[in-house]
Amino acid sequence: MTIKMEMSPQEIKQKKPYLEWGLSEKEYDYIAKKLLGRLPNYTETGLFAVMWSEHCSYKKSKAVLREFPNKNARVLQGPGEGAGIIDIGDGQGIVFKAESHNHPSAVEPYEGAATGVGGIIRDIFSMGARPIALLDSLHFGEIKDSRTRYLINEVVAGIGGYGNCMGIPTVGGEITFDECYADNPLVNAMCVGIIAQSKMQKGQAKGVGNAVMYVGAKTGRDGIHGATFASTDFSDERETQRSAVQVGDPFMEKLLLEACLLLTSKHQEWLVGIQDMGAAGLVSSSCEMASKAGSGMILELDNVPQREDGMSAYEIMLSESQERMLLCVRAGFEEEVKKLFHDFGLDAVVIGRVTEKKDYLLKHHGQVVTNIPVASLTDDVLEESSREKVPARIIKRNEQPTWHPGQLAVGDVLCKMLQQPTIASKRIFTETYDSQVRTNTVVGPGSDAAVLRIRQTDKAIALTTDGNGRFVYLDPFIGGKIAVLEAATNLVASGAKPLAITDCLNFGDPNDPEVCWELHQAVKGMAAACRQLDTPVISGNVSLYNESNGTAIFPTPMVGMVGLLENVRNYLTPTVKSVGAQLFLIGKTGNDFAGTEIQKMLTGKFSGPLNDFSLTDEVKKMEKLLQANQEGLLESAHDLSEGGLAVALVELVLHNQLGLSVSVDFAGEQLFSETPGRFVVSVAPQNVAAFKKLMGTDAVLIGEVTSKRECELTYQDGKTVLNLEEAKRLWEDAIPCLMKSRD
Amino acid sequence: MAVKARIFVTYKESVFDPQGQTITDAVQSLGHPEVKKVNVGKFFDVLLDSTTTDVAETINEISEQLLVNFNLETYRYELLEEG
Amino acid sequence: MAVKARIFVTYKESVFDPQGQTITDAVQSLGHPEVKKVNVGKFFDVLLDSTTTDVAETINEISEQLLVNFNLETYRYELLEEG
Amino acid sequence: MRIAIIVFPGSNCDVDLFEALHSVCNTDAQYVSYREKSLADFDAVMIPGGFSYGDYLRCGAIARFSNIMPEVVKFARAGKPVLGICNGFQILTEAGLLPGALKKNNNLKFICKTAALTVENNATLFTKQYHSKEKIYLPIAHADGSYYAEKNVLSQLEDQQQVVFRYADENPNGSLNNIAGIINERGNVLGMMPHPERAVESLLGNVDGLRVFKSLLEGKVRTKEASR
Ligand SMILES: Nc1ncnc2c1ncn2[C@@H]1O[C@H](COP(=O)(O)OP(=O)(O)O)[C@@H](O)[C@H]1O
Ligand SMILES: [Mg+2]
Repeated sequence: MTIKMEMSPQEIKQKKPYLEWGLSEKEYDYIAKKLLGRLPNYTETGLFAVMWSEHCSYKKSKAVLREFPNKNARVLQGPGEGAGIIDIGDGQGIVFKAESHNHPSAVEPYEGAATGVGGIIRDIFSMGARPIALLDSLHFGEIKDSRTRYLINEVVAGIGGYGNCMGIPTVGGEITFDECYADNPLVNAMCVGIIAQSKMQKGQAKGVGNAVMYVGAKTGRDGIHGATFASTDFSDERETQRSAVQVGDPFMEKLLLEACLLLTSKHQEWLVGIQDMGAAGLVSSSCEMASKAGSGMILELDNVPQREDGMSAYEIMLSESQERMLLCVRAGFEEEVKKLFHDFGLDAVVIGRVTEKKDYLLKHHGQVVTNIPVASLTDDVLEESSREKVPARIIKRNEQPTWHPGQLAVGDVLCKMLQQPTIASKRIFTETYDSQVRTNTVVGPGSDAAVLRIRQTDKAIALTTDGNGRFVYLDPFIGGKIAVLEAATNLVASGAKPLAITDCLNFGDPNDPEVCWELHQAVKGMAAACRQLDTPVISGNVSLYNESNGTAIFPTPMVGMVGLLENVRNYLTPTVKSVGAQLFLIGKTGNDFAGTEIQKMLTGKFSGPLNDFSLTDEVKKMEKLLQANQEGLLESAHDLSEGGLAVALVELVLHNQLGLSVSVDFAGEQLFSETPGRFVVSVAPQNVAAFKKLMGTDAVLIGEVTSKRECELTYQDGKTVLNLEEAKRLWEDAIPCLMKSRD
Repeated sequence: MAVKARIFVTYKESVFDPQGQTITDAVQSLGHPEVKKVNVGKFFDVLLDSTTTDVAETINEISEQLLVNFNLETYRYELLEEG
Repeated sequence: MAVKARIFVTYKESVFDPQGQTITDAVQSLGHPEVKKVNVGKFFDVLLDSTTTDVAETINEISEQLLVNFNLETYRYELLEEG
Repeated sequence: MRIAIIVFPGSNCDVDLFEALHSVCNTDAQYVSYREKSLADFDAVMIPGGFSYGDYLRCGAIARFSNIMPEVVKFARAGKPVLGICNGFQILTEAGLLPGALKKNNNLKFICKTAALTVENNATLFTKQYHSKEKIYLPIAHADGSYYAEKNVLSQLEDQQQVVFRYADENPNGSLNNIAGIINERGNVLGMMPHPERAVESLLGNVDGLRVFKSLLEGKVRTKEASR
């Protein structure tokens, strides 16, 4: 990997090595002619290539992201920093962001997933916040070959390996399976932190003469061009990509976390700004810190702590070694900061200074190796307006007849449904995550949303991630609305008012106009839902080029949503509590079979148009339900998702010894319809009158909780009695059994 | 008679070994400044039955399929005498 | 010139090694019935500086103090040639 | 009672233990850094769970060489109470204050779940408030919790009622004799893999661990949470 003889600027112009690094000829020419007025040298070309990659610059997605609402009275920090911050009152804020690590995880699943978690944690504590929870949204191929099993085992182990060691509980997330993710699994991680509003930090380097300090692990040659690697389609020539693999060191990160939080909470007067070194390492963190403050910067690369010998300037700047942070420290406090980090056994070194001229100046072995305007790396990126085209499958879609399951043996179908990996118990995975450390986890994995109490207050937050590929694939706009709505219903079902979201937009190759159309439509749908719900998008991440050997994944936006419970005691779970409690279905059930689990189970694919719905109505319904809960009318609540009402009902009694007797006024097949925005709640008999009055026609009585361990289901065209112990066993054993089988 | 082989697996040179670093620090602070570096590796002792026609082939196959992660690691092996 | 030693650490005979068992099963099911057993161990490559007067003493000391847990494990070491 | 909570680099259940002692049991608990060299003024020492030194060599192997450990040993030898939870248990075995060792779980994975236990010995400083053979439920969260000791050590542990907690129903990790927690001969040093500090508040769904602390604090405490 060592490049002993670097090409001269002339050679670069002729041999165009930048094409391989993801920079186009047009961009190169623009840089040389318009931005610099000369040919960039080797190091400079490398810096441009990585900073102008989609991963760092969002040049292809920026315009689309502007559709998202990102402000309201609660937003303390929107997009543009390490993470967003939302006000929860009492001078406190919740800090959160999600990040994808799809490509690294496809290549090296354990370390890819682990370093994804490590990276998102750094984003949170770089804001000055104490990380308190992790979530992960994972999408894999069907569990039918050893490669997929290996990917699943390793990704799950990597997530647990990092989070457990850090002492940050992994409290929620999701795992779904579909063949489209076989070669390109999605690994999205979200981290949530808490902060006193007076301690909020920014990633900025301002004040001429202030020090730029490097803290944490030493720099090695790991992950050179990781950012561009994440931004290009990759095929089977993985061999050449292997240098992009980084190894996580959670112990180092734990030390870094504690040291940084000591600095940000107790010694704010020493600190001007702080940012983590994530994608594109030192170059992106340093030039972004300078750019945000409108400053210039000079760095002495010889001072950068190095793990390997003979690293070039290019390698030092582009390395993606993990567990490193960059600080801007007020001149005169360098020694204090050094001492603080040394006490944790960490390196802290002055590597540069803030300068007046807005230039980015790098020196290595006594020579100037880079001298370019800061803004040329960060602000002058050529934004690309993308051509959009409606995919053929969407145009043809409306000509297809609407698919119906037809008359079903409901009991048998339900038993099979409970064994679909996307629906079946994920306990064998979530059990490997420490979900309780920090002892705030009121509701952990396995519920609609996780609930964490906020110490020293009566409050709690609820957290969920929901990625939705199948609906977005069929109709990106409506699918985008559903993705956000689904997250909101999960929070409401937990008793929380939705506050704000983060997202990971996992899409295919943006050079494909069809992918661009999908992205744009999905974002529009998500934005519409966010506006209606008043849940601004306060942070997020875009992951494009999710395809392998030319096939794109389902366009899969992941929504990470945070909600608030004013009183933690109001939290709800799906599990019903008492015999005789009345069951209500909230929301109308339609013939929504396109994109459902039943469609996949019976036909092997997803097809057909989605039915649109009114966001205004959904929001009203959710507000009423929250009110019912605040008035203490609900014993349990569960939102309906994969598998519709049939599956949701079984889920009410998986964790107790009770049974259900239910009767609905629609056909058996509709028990599996996945009309969005529905809930099933249980209400104690004495509260039924008040509940009905409040909910009006939105709530329909469908049955009650019984003491007999079975689920009795009556529908228009039949009746089924399901043995719940048997159902539970099928649901529990499905994934362990698939994971154990051999090819 | 059976054949025994030992497969040594180590991180590639360029890959960071956080364990080795932490152990090095611990050894040094225990009063052994003469120890410059500790690296960690693992080994697999593989017992093959005597009918194995091509020992090298088996060893290479199981290493490549299962025992070694080529993203991060390399391996070599040696045949052990019968113990 | 520096000295390099490799310290091999294994579970004692009496200690069940779940990893070895799992790997043995996996190797066999991958189509290698000729593999009778796989045992797993770890090794530490220790780089000592040339001034070290008594290499054996250092090795034994750091093994006994830190690298080996005698409740479970045993060790032996060999000196490696300079690479 | 003043309780020292020893904090090593990588400890991460220190806060949970502090909150259990301080907020729930209203006890004077203090964090004590691994660098300190004195435990004077403390009445009990607790070593919390977590990943000291990343668990990079063996769990607890590096932590036991910190400055504070000779003090912990002295403290234990003086007959004063010492409790090690999870990583704390591992550190106590590495330091030789408790016999045996903790191996990787049999399924080779980290396991976080609620385990059923029986209280085998309720005549200790830490278990007085449980009934003999009482079945309780405590969270476990570890990758290396499979207790191992040589035969003669095991039989001594059994003969002298040094096994304090045993897994009931199911052995989650392969521990010999289903051991989940043991005490030293003298009866003042307890090591346990389950986390009592995670089970002290009904809000979090379990208060079975509270009596470990209450036993030690002996009725002298007022607690905010009534036991179940
Ligand atoms: N899909 C998105 N929606 C909203 N904000 C986004 C989105 N993608 C990126 N952002 C914001 O753009 C900024 C840069 O993101 P990113 O490059 O992913 O951060 P990092 O440098 O930490 O990896 C962040 O503030 C992020 O929150
Ligand atoms: Mg749900």
